[in-house]
Amino acid sequence: MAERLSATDVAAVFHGFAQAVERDRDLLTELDTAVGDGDHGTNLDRGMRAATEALDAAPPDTPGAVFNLVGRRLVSTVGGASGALYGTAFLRAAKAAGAASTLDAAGFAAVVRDATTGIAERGKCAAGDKTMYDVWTAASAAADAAVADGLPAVLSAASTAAGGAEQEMVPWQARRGRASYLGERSQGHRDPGAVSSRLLFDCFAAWAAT
Amino acid sequence: MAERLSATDVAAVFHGFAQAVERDRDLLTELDTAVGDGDHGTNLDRGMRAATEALDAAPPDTPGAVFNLVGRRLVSTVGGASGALYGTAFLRAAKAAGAASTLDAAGFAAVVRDATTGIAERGKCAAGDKTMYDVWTAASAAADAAVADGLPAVLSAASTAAGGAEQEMVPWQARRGRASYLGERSQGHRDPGAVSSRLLFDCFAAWAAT
Amino acid sequence: MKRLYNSPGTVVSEALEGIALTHPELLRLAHDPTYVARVDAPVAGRVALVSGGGSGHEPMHVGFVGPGMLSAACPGEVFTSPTADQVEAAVRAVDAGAGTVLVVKNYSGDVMNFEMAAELLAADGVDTETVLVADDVAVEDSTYTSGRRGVGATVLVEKVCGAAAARGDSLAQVAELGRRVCARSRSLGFALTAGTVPATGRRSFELPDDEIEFGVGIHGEPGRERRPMEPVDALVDRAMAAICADFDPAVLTGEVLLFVTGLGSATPLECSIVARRAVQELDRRGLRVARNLVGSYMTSLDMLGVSLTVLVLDEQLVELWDAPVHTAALRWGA
Amino acid sequence: MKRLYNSPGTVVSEALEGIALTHPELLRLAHDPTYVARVDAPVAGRVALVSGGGSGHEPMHVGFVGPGMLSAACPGEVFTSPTADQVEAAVRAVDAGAGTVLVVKNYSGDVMNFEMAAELLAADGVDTETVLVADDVAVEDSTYTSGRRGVGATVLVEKVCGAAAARGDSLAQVAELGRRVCARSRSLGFALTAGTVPATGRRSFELPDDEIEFGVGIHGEPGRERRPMEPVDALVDRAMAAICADFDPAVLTGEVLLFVTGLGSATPLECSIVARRAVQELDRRGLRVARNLVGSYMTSLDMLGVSLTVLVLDEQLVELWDAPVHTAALRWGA
Ligand SMILES: Nc1ncnc2c1ncn2[C@@H]1O[C@H](COP(=O)(O)OP(=O)(O)O)[C@@H](O)[C@H]1O
Ligand SMILES: Nc1ncnc2c1ncn2[C@@H]1O[C@H](COP(=O)(O)OP(=O)(O)O)[C@@H](O)[C@H]1O
Ligand SMILES: [Mg+2]
Ligand SMILES: [Mg+2]
Ligand SMILES: [Mg+2]
Ligand SMILES: [Mg+2]
Repeated sequence: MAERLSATDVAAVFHGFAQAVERDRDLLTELDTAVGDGDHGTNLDRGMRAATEALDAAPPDTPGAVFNLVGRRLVSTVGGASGALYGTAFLRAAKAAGAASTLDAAGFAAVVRDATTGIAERGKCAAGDKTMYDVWTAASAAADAAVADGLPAVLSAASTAAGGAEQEMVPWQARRGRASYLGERSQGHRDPGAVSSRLLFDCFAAWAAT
Repeated sequence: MAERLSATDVAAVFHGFAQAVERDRDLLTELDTAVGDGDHGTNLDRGMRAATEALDAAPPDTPGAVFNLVGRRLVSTVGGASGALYGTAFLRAAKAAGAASTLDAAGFAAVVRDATTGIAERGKCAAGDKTMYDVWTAASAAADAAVADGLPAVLSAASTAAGGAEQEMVPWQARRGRASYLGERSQGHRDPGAVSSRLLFDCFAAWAAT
Repeated sequence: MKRLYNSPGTVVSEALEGIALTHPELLRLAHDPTYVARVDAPVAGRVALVSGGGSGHEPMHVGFVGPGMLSAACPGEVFTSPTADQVEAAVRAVDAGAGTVLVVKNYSGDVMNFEMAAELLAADGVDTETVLVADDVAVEDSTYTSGRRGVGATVLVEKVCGAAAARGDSLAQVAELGRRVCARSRSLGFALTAGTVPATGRRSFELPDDEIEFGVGIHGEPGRERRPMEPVDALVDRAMAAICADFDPAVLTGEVLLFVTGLGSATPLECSIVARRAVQELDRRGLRVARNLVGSYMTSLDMLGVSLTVLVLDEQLVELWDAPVHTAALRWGA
Repeated sequence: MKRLYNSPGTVVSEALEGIALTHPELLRLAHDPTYVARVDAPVAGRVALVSGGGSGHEPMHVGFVGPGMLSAACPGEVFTSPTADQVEAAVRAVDAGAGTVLVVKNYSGDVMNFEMAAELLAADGVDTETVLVADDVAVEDSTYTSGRRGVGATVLVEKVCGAAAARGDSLAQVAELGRRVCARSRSLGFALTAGTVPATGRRSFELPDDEIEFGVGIHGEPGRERRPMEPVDALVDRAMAAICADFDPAVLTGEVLLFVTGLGSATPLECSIVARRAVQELDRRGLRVARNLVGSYMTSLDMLGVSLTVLVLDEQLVELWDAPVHTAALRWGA
């Protein structure tokens, strides 16, 4: 199993994420219809199409450059909360990845950590607000804890933690984003941004598993 | 059987007509929904309520004055084609009835004849256009033909002819009023104004039968 | 069906109260009989302009009362023309001695009630001229029909005649300009759903999800033709073809005014999408859209649909169109 | 559900083309990124005013671009805030060196994208000030929520700030006036049906025939409370009670501006019926409705409902409200 993510690897993961978003677009929109405005699937699908097109047109040669290109395309094409949040996350990830030609376990964990901080700052959100941030913090903590076990373990731990967090949040009351307008009526619903974030970590884990 | 209609008699017939319109309001509106704008029942009900209220408030003492009051109230409260047509018809009827204290067979036939002419002039309509006018001409012709047989025969003949005309018209294509916009699609529908006119002649016949 | 009413019977009277309460500087609401007049009417030395019709078409006509447009409007019950009394009283209230032009949409009820009012006024020495609007190409105009319905051109007639009256044109001149607008205007509408009549709480007609009514009127009458649903561009092209085919080709050249009105539930997004295609289609036919009006100005309760009107302009019509107007629904230059 | 579209994906772009085609003398449509600007921007020596938000709320914001109101508007996809790129490009196009006020409705997406744009502009020496509109009393304003949503007050902020910018106020002054309007405005909306989202062709939420959503937003979010249907006067009273209760009693005196906006499918009849009761209710509370705006100015696709806004006036706000404005959707004095 590969111990390092190259630019091509990260681009492949984003292609996988774009496919997953296209496949689950209606589910994401459905979840957002229940607690928000019914556009999360369409938003992310539009953005990830643009991002993968850009990756194909001019394949970047470092993981950092891949994150940067994806972040920029999302900022330009998505709009909404998720455009700003995913955009900020990946731009921060790009900074954390720097000019390195590959990412190892520690590098990946650092990338996730900075991306997570970016989401918190951009969204002015905290743990427990029932947003994508809860999935990212869970994934980041799990990645940090698994660094000693190598990259595949980090990716698998992040994905497991993301899935667990996404499920755990369901009964909570949302305190940020549109779902918060519902007050108690947001309880019992899955958060769309949490579900799409979980998909992303699944795609990283799937890469490690092949 | 009474051979003469007094002011009280004519007022009683209009009370009966008001009740019939209230009872069949939804039917009339339904018919008008199919070929027009769905207000004939409401229109006539509003007008006849106002007319009977006025008759009760200050009972007129000649048949002519009854027709005049009803005509005026309809002109003021109904609007639409039927407000102008029934209004004109009853105002012409009033003129034909003059100051006479009662109407006999010939008097009634003359009243219907002038009212019918009023409808034709106001509506710029002719026989066969599939409007209330077809019912009135049929009733008027039948009344004229029965004058020698006395008032009850006149009223009963007018009502029978009105009913026959209203049925006979159903397959025709409308050439005046809103139903004419439908072109061939107006065929097979009952004309709302024809149905309400038929109700009126039925009320006169009902008075004669009691 | 749920609507924002208190009761079906009070829809018109309460709405009129609301309009009067929110435009006290512009409008005066009279009761028994009901009409809405400019607060400053009669305007000395000026021809008056009165229109009216059934309610359910708002903002037409009450929304067009004010300087540069109508002197008064007579609202009937929903989809029911006003009574002759209303028209007579409105004219008496706003006529300044220079006569009054009556703008009448060609429906049996409207025609007859305005005619009765005109007869009563004439008997009393009040001069009126009637401009009959009959622009709907969906209806055959023959001796075997009541003639074409009056639809979108009504708004254009009211604007042009209002401007002519404001600048001091005579009764005959104002009426003549109104007839000129009528002669140079054609309209057609289509709808995906009918409006919901307050009295019954039901839609006037029901359409399956893949059908539309083409050539609808504004009173819940079904159209001349039921057609399969198509993308809106195709419907606009179809309407434009019918409109343009109906003009004398010698008239249909140069500059035109395009009027797109939503019929009730068409959103501004939808009206703009329709306007886009209509402008492109007119352009393709070598006509320049020199003026336009896009929005829900003449409606049919909550009908989902649009009506398109093309008016062939000339210099004078452009000048009168551009003249200042200050009404609740149309305002510029004032 | 049938709508007047060609395809869900082209709704916004085609509508913008339509608006640009029908208002060439007023507006300029820019692509990649998309924004709509006044043709005469930048206006030398004047503070610029830029707003934007998801589409589906027309005429807001594009319909408010023009002299006396917005310098530019950034329309996002339906119900999706614009991207930071759009905002950045729009500001660069209209900023005249005197800085730009950003009018931002308080939704996570809008706030974040405008904030990203402001950061990029600041890095480049372009000054911006943000006015955050958060007037919806249906939403609790606490550290445990994203705060109140921005609804009707947005239109009032844009009018007042636009007038202030036009008369030459500084960046800080224009922003301060916008914040003043926010502080003195409260809104609440209710809906009988949700709007139909183009992407899904379905209503955002379904309501039984005897229920309504009270305290709805404008993005198809359900309201705070599902209530039994009532006559509209009762609903207006309920909304007014919530609005008035939320004001500091010391502020809520004297003259107010009442803004009634239909949310999409409310007919002008319905808006007037709502306005009637709202004026009566305010009157009953000893408040004088000195100014009002009634119509469908801020919508939520074809939602059937209304939103009410009360702004407590002062002399300066009245003057700025009355100042000339010339936009596609709001026009007076020009
Ligand atoms: N302030 C916030 N902080 C963190 N995450 C947020 C915030 N607001 C929204 N989100 C996330 O964004 C998701 C919604 O994304 P999307 O539907 O695309 O944007 P919008 O809410 O603007 O329509 C939510 O499910 C939530 O996870
Ligand atoms: N020009 C006309 N001549 C004679 N009768 C007419 C004419 N136009 C309409 N009608 C009659 O009026 C009836 C419709 O009345 P009503 O529905 O109350 O008025 P409106 O058509 O104005 O809504 C029709 O059924 C028809 O009998
Ligand atoms: Mg969303
Ligand atoms: Mg009718
Ligand atoms: Mg009628
Ligand atoms: Mg959104």
